This record gives sequence, C-alpha cells and structure tokens, in this order.
Amino acid sequence: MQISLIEAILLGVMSVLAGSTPAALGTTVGNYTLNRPLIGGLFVGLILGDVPGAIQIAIPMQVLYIALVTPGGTVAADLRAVSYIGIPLAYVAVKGAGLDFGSEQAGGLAVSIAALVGTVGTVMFYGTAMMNLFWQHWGWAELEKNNFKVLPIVDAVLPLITHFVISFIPTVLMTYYGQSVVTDIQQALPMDGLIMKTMFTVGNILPAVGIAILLKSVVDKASDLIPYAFGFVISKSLGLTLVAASLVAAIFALFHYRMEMAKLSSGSGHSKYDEEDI
Amino acid sequence: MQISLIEAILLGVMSVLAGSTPAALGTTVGNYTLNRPLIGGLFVGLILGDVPGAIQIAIPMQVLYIALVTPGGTVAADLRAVSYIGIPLAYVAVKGAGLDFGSEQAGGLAVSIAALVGTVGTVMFYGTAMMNLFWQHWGWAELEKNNFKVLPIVDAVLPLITHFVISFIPTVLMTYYGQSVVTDIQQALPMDGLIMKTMFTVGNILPAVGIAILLKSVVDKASDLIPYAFGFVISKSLGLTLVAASLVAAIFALFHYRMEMAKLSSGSGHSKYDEEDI
Amino acid sequence: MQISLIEAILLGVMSVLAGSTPAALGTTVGNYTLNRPLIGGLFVGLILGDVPGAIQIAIPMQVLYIALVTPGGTVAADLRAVSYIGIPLAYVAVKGAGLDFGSEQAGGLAVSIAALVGTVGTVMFYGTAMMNLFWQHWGWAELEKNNFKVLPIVDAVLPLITHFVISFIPTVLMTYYGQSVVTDIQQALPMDGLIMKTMFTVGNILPAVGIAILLKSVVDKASDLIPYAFGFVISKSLGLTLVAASLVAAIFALFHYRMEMAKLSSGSGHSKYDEEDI
Amino acid sequence: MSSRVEKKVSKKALNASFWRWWYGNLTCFTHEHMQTFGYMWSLFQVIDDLYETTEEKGEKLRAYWPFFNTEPQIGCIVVGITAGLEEARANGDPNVDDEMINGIRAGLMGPLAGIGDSLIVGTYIPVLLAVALGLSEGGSVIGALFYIVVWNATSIYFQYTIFMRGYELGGTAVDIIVGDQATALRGAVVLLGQIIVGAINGAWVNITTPLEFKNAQGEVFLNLQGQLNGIMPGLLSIGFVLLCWWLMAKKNMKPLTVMLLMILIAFVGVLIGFFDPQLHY
Amino acid sequence: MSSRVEKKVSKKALNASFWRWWYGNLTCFTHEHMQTFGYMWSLFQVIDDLYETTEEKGEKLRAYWPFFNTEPQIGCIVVGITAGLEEARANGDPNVDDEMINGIRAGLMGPLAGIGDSLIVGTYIPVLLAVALGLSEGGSVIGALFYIVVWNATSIYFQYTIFMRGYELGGTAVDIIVGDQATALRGAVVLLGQIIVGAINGAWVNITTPLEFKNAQGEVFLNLQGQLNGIMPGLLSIGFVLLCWWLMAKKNMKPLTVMLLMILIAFVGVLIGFFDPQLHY
Amino acid sequence: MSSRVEKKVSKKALNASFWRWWYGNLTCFTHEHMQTFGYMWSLFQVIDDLYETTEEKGEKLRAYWPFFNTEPQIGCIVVGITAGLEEARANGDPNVDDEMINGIRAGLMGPLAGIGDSLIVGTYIPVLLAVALGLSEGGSVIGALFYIVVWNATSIYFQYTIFMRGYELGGTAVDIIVGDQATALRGAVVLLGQIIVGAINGAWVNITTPLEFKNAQGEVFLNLQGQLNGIMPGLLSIGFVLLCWWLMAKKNMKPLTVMLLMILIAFVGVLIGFFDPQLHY
Ligand SMILES: OC[C@H]1O[C@H](O)[C@@H](O)[C@@H](O)[C@@H]1O
Ligand SMILES: OC[C@H]1O[C@H](O)[C@@H](O)[C@@H](O)[C@@H]1O
Ligand SMILES: OC[C@H]1O[C@H](O)[C@@H](O)[C@@H](O)[C@@H]1O
Repeated sequence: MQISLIEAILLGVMSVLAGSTPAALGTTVGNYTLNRPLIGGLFVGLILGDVPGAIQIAIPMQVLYIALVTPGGTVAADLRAVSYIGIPLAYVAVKGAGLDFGSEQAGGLAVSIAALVGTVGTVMFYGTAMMNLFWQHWGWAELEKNNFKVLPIVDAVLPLITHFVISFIPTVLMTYYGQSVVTDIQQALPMDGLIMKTMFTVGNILPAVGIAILLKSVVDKASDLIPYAFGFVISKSLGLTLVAASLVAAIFALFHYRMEMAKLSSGSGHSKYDEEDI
Repeated sequence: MQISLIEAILLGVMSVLAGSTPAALGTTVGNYTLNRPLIGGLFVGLILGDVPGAIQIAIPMQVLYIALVTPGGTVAADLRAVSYIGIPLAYVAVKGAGLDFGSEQAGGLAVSIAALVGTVGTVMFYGTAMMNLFWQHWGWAELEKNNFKVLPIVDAVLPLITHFVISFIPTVLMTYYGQSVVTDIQQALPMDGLIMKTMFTVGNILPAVGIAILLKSVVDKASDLIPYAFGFVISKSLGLTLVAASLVAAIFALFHYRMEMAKLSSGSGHSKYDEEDI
Repeated sequence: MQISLIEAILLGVMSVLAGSTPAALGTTVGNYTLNRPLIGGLFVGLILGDVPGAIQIAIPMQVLYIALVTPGGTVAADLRAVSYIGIPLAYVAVKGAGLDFGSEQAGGLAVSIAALVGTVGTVMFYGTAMMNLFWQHWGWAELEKNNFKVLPIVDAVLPLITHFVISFIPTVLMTYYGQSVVTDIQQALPMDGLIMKTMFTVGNILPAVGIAILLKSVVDKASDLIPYAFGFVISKSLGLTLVAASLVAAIFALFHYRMEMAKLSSGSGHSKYDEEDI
Repeated sequence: MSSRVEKKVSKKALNASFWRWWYGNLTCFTHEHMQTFGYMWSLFQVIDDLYETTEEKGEKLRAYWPFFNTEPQIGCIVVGITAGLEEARANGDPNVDDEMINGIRAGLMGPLAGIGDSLIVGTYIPVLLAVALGLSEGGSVIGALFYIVVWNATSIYFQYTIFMRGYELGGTAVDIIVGDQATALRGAVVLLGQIIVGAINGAWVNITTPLEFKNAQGEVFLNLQGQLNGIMPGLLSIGFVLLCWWLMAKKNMKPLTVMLLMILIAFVGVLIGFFDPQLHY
Repeated sequence: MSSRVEKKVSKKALNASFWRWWYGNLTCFTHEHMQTFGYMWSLFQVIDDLYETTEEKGEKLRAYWPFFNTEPQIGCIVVGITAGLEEARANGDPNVDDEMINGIRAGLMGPLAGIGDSLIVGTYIPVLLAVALGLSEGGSVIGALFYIVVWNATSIYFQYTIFMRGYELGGTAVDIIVGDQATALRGAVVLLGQIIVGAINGAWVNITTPLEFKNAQGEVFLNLQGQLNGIMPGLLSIGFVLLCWWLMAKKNMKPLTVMLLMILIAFVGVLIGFFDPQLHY
Repeated sequence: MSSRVEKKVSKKALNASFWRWWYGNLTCFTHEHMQTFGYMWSLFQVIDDLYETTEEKGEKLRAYWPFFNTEPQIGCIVVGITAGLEEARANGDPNVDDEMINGIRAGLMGPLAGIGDSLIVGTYIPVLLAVALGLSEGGSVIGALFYIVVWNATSIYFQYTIFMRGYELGGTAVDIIVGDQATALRGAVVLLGQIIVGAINGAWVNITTPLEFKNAQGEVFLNLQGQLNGIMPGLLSIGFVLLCWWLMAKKNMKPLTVMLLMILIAFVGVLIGFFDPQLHY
C-alpha cells in the first residue's frame, strides 16, 4: 500500500495545524488536542480510510509520550511528526507486512517508527521558532512606527509561511515517498553537522536575549541585579521549582512591603501597618 | 516450655508500662527505659525466672534497634512488642529447640522473631494514638466549660483504657497462645486491608490538623502565610533539618526586629539600636 | 645510574623554591610555575643532564595532576614531592630498567612513583604549615610591641628554616638514597601513628581558630552571630559555592542598606533612596 | 512596671508543673494534638497559682490549646520558659499575649525536637546502651542495671535543671527588654514561629499518593506524585495543612469536624487508591 | 481618585482580547521573545479601547514589549490581570507604571508556568488521555472523541473564567490599595519580579559547554564545565543573560543586534567546539 | 571633607606593597592565620607612608591582624582596595573603621577565593598546561618554556593591574558615597562579611568524627557523625569555631592559648579515637 499525494497533502496540513508549541490552530486545539498521537490516529485514520487501524497504531505511541511537558520552549519531542508522519508510515509498514494492527509486532513497529521520526519533529520545532524571528523583527520595526496593524499579521498570518516551509513540505515528502526519505533527510542534515548544531545552540542561547530584555524592564539601578542574582541561585544552585522559588521571593517582597510601610508610618503615630487587604 | 497465664498477664502489664511514645510510665522511665530490649530482657527474665537467658536473647534485638528515633510521632517500630512479646516468644522457642542462649542460632532466631512482631508494635502505637482521640475530644468539650479537673483524667487515666484494649489484651494473648496467634492476628488484620490502610493513612494526615491549629495561632492576616510557606520550602525542598531551618528563620527574625527598632528610632535621634541584651 | 650528592642538593633546593602553597619563591613563580611537574621535568632534566628524558617522564605525571586545586589550604597532593622527588626517582628507575622514556611502561612507572611520593608532599605541606606557627607567634608577640621590622623576617626569612628542615633535608635524602628511603620514612612515620594523625587533625582544626579570630572582628553583639550561622547553613547544608553564597548574602546586605536609608529618609521628605552610585 | 505588686509562682506549683510534664508529656499522645494535653496539665499548675477566677484561668489556658510537639525531655525548657512568661503576663506585661506565647512555643518546639531526637535519643541513649550491652555480655544483669541507673539519674537531673532555668529565663527576659524593644522582639518571635511552623510542616507531615497509571504490559507510564513534585515537593503535605487551616480560620469549622473530615478523606482516598501506606508486617 | 470619569473596557474588547490570546499565545513563538507577540495582539484590544491617540496607544503597548512566557492556558489570568491594570492606569492611577506591570508579569509568569506545565500539561492531560486510551482499546473511536470533547470544553471554560476573574482582580486590587500602601506594594511587586526573573533564568536558560581535554589514551583529564560549576552552577546561563542585558542597558545596543551577535557566538562556539548540543536522531 | 589636606600614598609605597604581597602572600602560611602575615607585610608599606607615629601605625595595622585567606592572585584586588581605604581613613573619613575593613576583607576573600581557585587555578592554568603538554610531546622543551613565559607574564600583569584598580576603587568609593549613605553602606558591608564568614566556615572547616560502634560481628550499629548530621550538617565544624570565638571573645583567652588548647584537643581526640584523618600513603 502507498500513500497518495492527496493523502500526503492532507497529512501535511494536519501537521501544520497540530505543531507542538506553535501550532497553526493554537495551543488548546492544535498543540494539546490534534498534536496528541491518539487524536492523530483518528485523523490519520480518516485520511487513510481506516480509523480503527490507525487508532490501534496510535495507541502505543500515545503511551510512549503521554506525560510530555515542554517547559520554557525546550521540546524533547515534537509530536506533530510522531502523529502525522510516524503513524501513517507505521500504518503502511504494518499493512505491508500483513500484521494485525493490534498485535505486539505492530506495536513494536509503531514505537520504533515513532522513535525514528521523533527528533524530526524537534528539528521542525526549532526551525519554526528560528524562522519566526524574521516576522517578529519586521514586527518590531513596524511597532516602532506605531503601526499596530501588524500585530495579527505577525502573530497569525506570517507564521503560516514558516509552517509551509518547515512543516508542510517535509511532511508531504516523507509520507509520500516513505520511510527512506526520512533517513535521506536525516543524512542530509546530520545532527553533528554545523547547521543542526548551530540551530540547536542558537535555540539554547536565544532565551538569554529575551530574559535580558525582561530583566531590563524590571531593573532600574545596578543594585536591582542583586535580587535577580539571588533568584538565579535559588533556582540553579538549590534546584527550587519556579513555584517554590516564588514562595521564597515572596518573603522578601513581604519584607520590602513592611519596610516601606514602616518608613511611612514612623513618626506618623500608628505603629501597626495594615496587611488585611492584601 | 509454655508461658503461664500469670506470666502472660505480667508481660501484658509491662507492655502497657513500656509503650513507645505513649507509655503508661511516661517518656523517661516507660519509653526510654523499660521499652528498650536490653531492659526488657531483664524484666522478662524476672517474670519467666531466667534473667541471664532472657538477657542473652535480648542482646541481639537491642543491637538491631539501638539507634531508633521516632521524629514527630512516626514510629518505624514500637519496641514494646519486641521487648515483651518478642523476647518471651524467642525465649520459649530457643528453649524448646534446646539451643544455647548465647549461640548464633539463638541470636538468629531472636532477630527473626523480633522482625515478626516489630510491626505488631507499630500497629499498637497507631491504634493507641487513634483511640486517645476520643479522650482528648471529650477533654476539649469539658475545657470549653472551664472544667479543668479533666486534665489529669484525660492525660493520665483514660489512656489506660486504651492501653488495656490495644496493648494489654493482645500481648497476653500472643504470649500465652504463642507464635501462631501472632500470625493469626496478622492474617485477621492484613496490612493491605481497608482498616489498616485507613488507620495508617489517618496517622499520616492527622498531624496536618494539629499543625493547622498551630498555624492559626500564629497567623493573623493572609500575608503571615508567606513566612510559613517559606519555612515549608526550606524544610521540604531544600531538606534543611529543623535546627538549620531555625537558623535561617533567625536571620529573618533579626531583620524584622531591626526594622521595628529602626521604625522607632528614626526621628528620635539615636541611630544605633541596641541588641546587646538579646 | 645514581643521583650524586650535588644533584640531590640541587633537587632539594628546587623543592624548597617550589613548594605547594608556601613556596620559597612565592605563589606565581614557586607554586604555580616551578611546582608543576611539566616544569619540574625541565629543571630535573637540567640537573640530571637529560632534559628530553626528564620531560618525557614528567608528562604523564602532569596529566595526572593537571587540575589540582587546593581550596582553603587543604592540599590533596603537594606536587613539590612529585616534581623533585618523583621525577628524579622515576627517571633513575626507567633508565635502570633500560626502558624508552616515551614508552608506555616508562609512563606507568612514572605514575606509580608519583603516587608513592604524592602523600609525602602532603606531609611536607602540613609540616611546613605547623612549623610556621612558631615564627608567627613570635611575630605576634613582637607586633604587640609595635616592632614592625619583624614582618619581613616572619613572612620571608624564618620560613626558610622550616623549608630546610621539612623540605630540603628529606628531598636530599630521598633522591640521594633512592626509592627505599621513601618507604623507610613512610614506615618510620606511619599514617596511622599518633604523630601523623595528630598533625593532620590539627591541620583540620586550626582553621577554626583563624576563622574565630575573623569572626570576632566582624561580630559586635550576640545577635551578629545570626547572619554568621545563616552563612554557615547555606554553605554546609545547602552546598552553595562561596560565590553563590555571596550572592545570597548580597540580598540581605541590600535589605540592610535600604532599611538604614529608609530610617534616615523617613520624615525628611524624600521617599526614594538613591542606589545609583553603588 | 516597677512599682507593681509582684505575683510569683510558688515553688510548689512549679515543682508540680515539672513533674506533671515529666510524667505526662506523651501519655495521651494522638497524631492530631500530640503533646498538647500533657502541656496543659503541666502549665495549669502555674496558671492556677497565678490567677483567681475560673474565667481568667480558662482564658489564659487557651494559649496552650494548639498543637504542641517536641522531644519532651529537652522540651522541658519550653514548658519552663512559658511558666516564666505566664508569671510576667500575670504581672501585667502587655507584650506577653497568646500570639507571642505561641510564637515562642512554635519557634522552640521544632529545633529542640531536632536536637533532642538526634542528641538524646539518637546519640546519648545508644551510647549508653552500647556500653550496657558490653557489660551485659553473656547474660549479666550489670549492663541493664547500669543503663537504668545512669540514664534515669542523668536524664531526670537534666530535665529538672533546664525546666527551672527556663522558668527564670522566661521571667527575666521580659523584664530586661522593655517598651519598644519588647514590641519589636515580640514581632520577631512571632515571625520566627511562623517560619518554623512551616518547617515543622515540612518535617513532620508527609502525605503522598502512590497513584500510578500502567499500560497493558504493566509498565508505569504516569506517576502522579512525580508530576506533583514538579510543581513543588511536598505539595500534598502543605496543601492538607492549608486546607485544614482554611476550614478552621475562614469557614469557622471546629477542629473536631475537620478531623472527622480528614478521616473521611483518608478512608475514601484508600478506597479509590489515592492513599496507600504500602506497609507489610 | 473618587470623582474621576471612569473609563471602562468594553465587554466586546475584553472578549476579543481573550480570544486573541487563547488562539495566538504561541502561534508566533520564537526563543527570543516567546509569547510576546501573542500577548501584545491580545492586550492591544484593551489599550485600543481605553486610549484615543495613536501615540498614547503606542506608549502604553511598550509595557508589553519585553519577553513573556508562561503556560499559556493558566497564563490567561496574567493577561486578564494586566487588562484590569490597564483600565486602572487609564483612570489615572499613578502606581501602575511600566515597571510595575513588568514586575507583575514577571512575578506571575514563572510560578504559573510551573503550575500549568505540571498540573495541566503534566497531570490533567495525561490522566484524560489515560482514560481515553482505555476507551479506545481495540481501535474504537470513542476514546479519541471523549478526549477531544472533555479536554476542549473544560480547558476553554477554565481559561475564559480565569481571564475574566483576573481582569476584575487587576482592577479592584489597585482600587482597594491606595496611596502609600500602593506605593509600598508596587515596590514589593517589582522586587518579586526581579527575583523571579532570576529564577526563570535558572529554569529556562541552560547553556553549557562540553569542552574537554583528553590525554593520549583518550581519557578526559580536564572538563571545562566541571571547573565552571566550581565557581557557581549555571555560570554560563547567567553570564549570557547579564552580557545581553549589559549590551542593551549600558551599551544601548538594539535587541536585534544582540540577537545577531548571539547567533554569531553560537556559530563560532560550535566551530571551535565550545558549544555542542550533542543530539542525535 | 572637601577642604582637607589630602594625604596620598606614594607610588613607591604602593608598588612596594604590591610586590610584597605578590611575593609573600603564602610564604609563611599556617592553618591558623593563613595569609595574614603576607597581608600585613604588604599593607604596612601603605600604613607606614600615611602615618607618623609608631603608635598610630601599630593601631592601624591591627585591622589586618585577623585571619585572611583568598586565592592570592585574584586576591590582589582586596589588598589594593584596602590600601585605598587606608588612604581615605588617613584623610579622616569616619566611616572607615576596623569593623568595616574587616567586613570588606571577609566579604571579598570568600567569593574571590572561589573565583580564583576555579577560574585561574582550576581552568586557566590547566588549559595552559594542556597546550604546553602538546608542545612538549616527545620531550621537547618548548612546552615548558611556553608555559613559564605565558603564565608568568599574563599572571603578573593581571595581578598588578587589579591591585592598582582596587586601590583607586577603595579610595573613590568612600569619596563618592558620603554621609548617611556611607553609614548605611558600612552596615551592609559588615553584614555581608558576617554572612560570608559563616560561608567560609562551611567551606574551609571540615571537622568530622569517624567514631562508630560495632557489634560482635563487626557490623556498625551506631555512627556518631551520622547522628550529629541529624541535628545539622557540619555541627562540629561550626561548633569548634564558636567554641574558639567564645573562648577569645567572652573568656578573653589569647589566640595562642586557644591554639594550644586545640592542639591538645586534637591529640586527645586522636588518642580516644574521636578524630582520625584516615589517610594512607
Ligand atoms: O514553560 C512554559 C511554556 O513555555 C513555552 O511557551 C512552551 O514550551 C509552553 O508549552 C510552556 O508551557
Ligand atoms: O520529634 C519529636 C517527638 O515527636 C513525638 O512526640 C514522639 O515521636 C517523640 O518521641 C519525639 O521526640
Ligand atoms: O582557597 C584559597 C586559597 O587557600 C589557601 O591559601 C591556599 O590553599 C591557596 O592555594 C588557595 O587559593
């Protein structure tokens, strides 16, 4: 059995709608609904005309990636490739081998194909995030001129170009030409090559720029860097989660508040500040 | 050899006097003297009429549990069962097998019986703590009416009923009828049964009620919960011991103190607060 | 081949100049230049008349100890013994065995001799530090009398006596009489003997005296011990590095500063303190 | 504060207070209030001595209603200190109020439990026992007698001494520190207590769930506790305390009701598999 | 502050703001600004409604230019709160300024990301999927449909609700807390933001070097990252942020320039072996 | 403060101070005072230049009597800063006193030791040596020469530069920050120093006991250090410092006596098995 061009195109569209993190259909529907392999199984089944078969293929993949979290834009595996490249390819392979969709062999095959294409999704994710930089920087330039019309264009329209290049075309190619194309692409863009290494390194370093911009917005004078450095230490050296770190931060905020209130109250007679309403 | 009913009753009395944590003879004498297997050996020996033999049986058990600490009422093993059920049963077993009390086999037997009855003691401990809830809650009701006479009754008299039910009767039965009764009881009250599971779960959750009551007594306004949450984080996320945590707390208390003093001193001319006397 | 007395004396002089931590030629030149095995190889080569051979012997030793740090005067291995006892002895051994200096066997021999003499250097280090106590305490007595002339004498001249006793003589002996003397000395001064145990224990405890003196200089009143204890907790219980600990300390210093400024500003009208210049 | 008619706890009441605590600190232990009743029985001797009317006595005793737990032997000092504070309060010191007493109690109970459990129970007793074991080798009674005598003599002496020291300390502390300074100190003590209640929460409440999801092969693919730790370690342990606090402080629920609710929650939790102590004999 | 002519965001603008955020929070994600454009698109509905002139609108929007990132679903509440704050600011509240808004955004984005990622993405979704997997066994479509319906219904309802709650909170908070108290609170919020930006830095930036020196036998004898950790864990991660901050704040470099510089550094670093993500397919 | 007759350290004295430190920072190292004598020898050049009478000189030098230790190369900056502070103090700045100088010294010595040990000794030197090892392969002298020249040239240049920078900084810092601000800063510096002395205590004092109790089979059933850690990690390490502090500060014992006492304690401790460094050749 072969995937037809039409089918491949439909799969490409789904992968665009369902990207991990920047999905064309947004977070709730795109990322956390269509992106999940179980749901992917349903849609692949509709496209290939065999819903029960595709869902059976999808189940072991879904189990594999069930508790996937992507904190701060670090994506261990982008499931769009698992759902809309992995499931179709596995479906074809299982059918080709004449296996039962619910059999253990089919499950094994599904999982190994999921692993094969898993990182392909990650490459798509980082590629998308990088290409979006262009739209954003054009956006900043326009915003400088108070041209607010660009907001929806930058945020919703232009990323579609990114998706077309980074997500749609590869998905169509890989599902249409089959598993061998996946490995071809992986050989053309090796992970230990300059391009991939640089792209992932940039992905690691760029948040530093964003956080520095944020830092600038809350830092007024050099001594404001002290609380910031303190926050860094409790997070990195002490390994506090963000919630625990914010509770530690809160006691300092409380002291600051009481100190400021004390400054005001002293001399004015009332020695007890009022925190009831906070 | 068999344990007579009189002997069994005396052992039952000892187990009441010597409970871990709530011992009828109090902490210093009950828990930290009579409860220890070495001392248990002495008393079991007096009851069974063979002090050296019982002490020899007690020695390996004492080594096993030498550094037992029960922080915050979490009792890994309540030694009353080891001392006043385990030692007699082991003594009988060793004697029955014709072993030398100081021999390695006797020691091995003693240790394995100690393991068998160890958790029985824990069940007794949690059972005692639960049953005491009744007396306490009657006590609260009376205290509401300023009936202070209940204090000794609640604290010292009524718990004897608890001990009779939870500690005395089982100890008498187990020492009188022998090792088989221990396993009978364990089968009747399985650890994976609803009753035991609930009892231990309640034991885990109830301190939350007590600490909440305490929290209420030091919290005035919502913002007071911040220092509390901070204390929780340094204890649970950072793993500080209570002593280390209190040193961290101290620096905040110091700042609070200095801040309050600063509030008072400002304007009044003297810029240096006085901490000499603290 | 044998090391001549002149050669042994020259090696002894080098070991004095190159001690780890208290080197007669100071930190930059003595400790961090001459002390390093690679450089030691050069000088041993010059003394024994075979620079390439000695350097080849030195290379594996240098690799072994390349990232040696000695924080707070805790010296895991004092390289003076590796460089100026270990390299010559290894050189002689390799030559005696007729091995090629660059061969793997030569390297193995070098490394095992480095290990043999490594702790000898540590003993020298602790011995030096202990003997210097005499000069310093004479120095304190003189400084009490405002006799400032003693400063260079205590700091630079008298330690040469220490070096002569602790470093020069053993190095001469060990290089002149060969490897057997090393083990003789190690047998005469066993590590599990009272002398060595006490010396190293004193080395562990003495910093407590120094730090207590320092503590005295920054502590005015009992409550000043609170910040100190806090510093101890974040270092020891939380494992913060000194840099991370100082960032945590900084946020408290910042609060102290703001509090003091607030005390001053309150009432006087300007409510915003100025930290620009800090 | 100088020309007042000094009230003083009688030596007899103090001694009674000590012995009540010494004996009764854990006799009515529960997981809910732990050593509270022992504390109240002891402290009531002092209150009874200082106040006249039943109403007053009842009111003062209320400061000791909340949860109390510490290593009870070293904890003698806390009871002593509060005895001294009660005296100061009876003499009209305005800085000693329920909140401050609870701040001190909470601030001391935690660290003293840590010290007492580790040093007395975890070190001193085992060392004595280790020596006694040596003496009892071969079944001799000497070791056991040695332990009984040495342990009880030293321990009781120690407890009595620190109890009385604590009493003096409690009284003089509030005498020396007067006026503004005392107010500032009061705030500091309460803050300390607040933080340490949190630390006690962390150390003594350990509520976790073993709930897991497994696939057909029985391999776990989702572990609830692990996910909760991602938010913050100990989320359930602080969550339950905050829930109880909220029910009592904001919903005016009685402690008894809250306790029954918790027992219900435990039961239901066990039923649905959310709780499971996972013990075996 | 009482007799002012109250400006109010229209319900329509609020709804538009919600749906823009709901849809667009991550559609133009980059690693540099992450969710900033989604945020601006959403918040602009509110600003547009409150201000007249283009200049004013542009000026107010600037508060939202900096980096923003959180778990976007629970993050709805942040957007709602700032909508409420914008309204207060439009009504002349002097305590709401760019720094405070950024303090609040920074102070909330971190912890909410932690909660959202762990609780919604890491717990709720997996539990729903686990149930759905059971229902879909054997290839049934039921499980998938169950997940689609339950997840989307509950999630969207939750998001809408907390967005609106946040809006009310933001508005009333600054109304209740007035004058000096508000100034004090403002400072506390900014401080909180500063600390949490540091914590975010620690959690989300992870720059390390794999550089090692090996001897002839190929054994590593020097590991650069290990040595750097000796100074302080995460030195490169905070160092890069501070470098970028310094270039922008002190050298007046444009973000774009800084970003290009960082890409250059990444490239050169990869070339010389200082950087290497060490991934494989 | 403006119309005073400015005292200035001569360039010659400054240079002498630098070279004394550069050479003598560790030449008379002991575990008790570590680098104190090197520091005093160096700083005395400055004091000698600024003051007239022997009494004055002796009095000023006292600020440098306490323990000092840091990575001595990066530590040049501390010596330079205090040289500048001495100048300011000689010009009558009331904010520079012994306590402040010790606060600064203590506050800087710790972190700089961390940075210097890790970055210079742990990273820069090893990297230079790694390169040199490559150049010396096969026994060539090139590598060794390369290291000698590059290391010494860069290191000495660096040390000289930061020493002089430190001097300028120390002088101007107290000039810029005047009056109340300086008093506030002074307090902050002392507090910083107090905390960092604690951290240094944690990092550089490591006193533990190997005492264990074993049963007949030789199995350990009680480990003293483990029990002590239950109270707080490092109890002996802070306990010994506090003991020494108490003997000197409260019992007026001389450092020499304390030191001899410590040697005695070490000896007795080794005898009874409480201490044992557990080393072997
Ligand atoms: O961690 C917060 C947030 O960061 C990024 O925006 C994405 O990875 C989201 O999926 C995640 O929820
Ligand atoms: O931890 C303090 C204290 O808690 C409970 O009261 C009991 O377990 C005691 O044995 C213990 O000392
Ligand atoms: O740790 C700082 C410093 O401590 C001691 O003085 C020596 O061990 C030095 O080598 C080290 O740099």
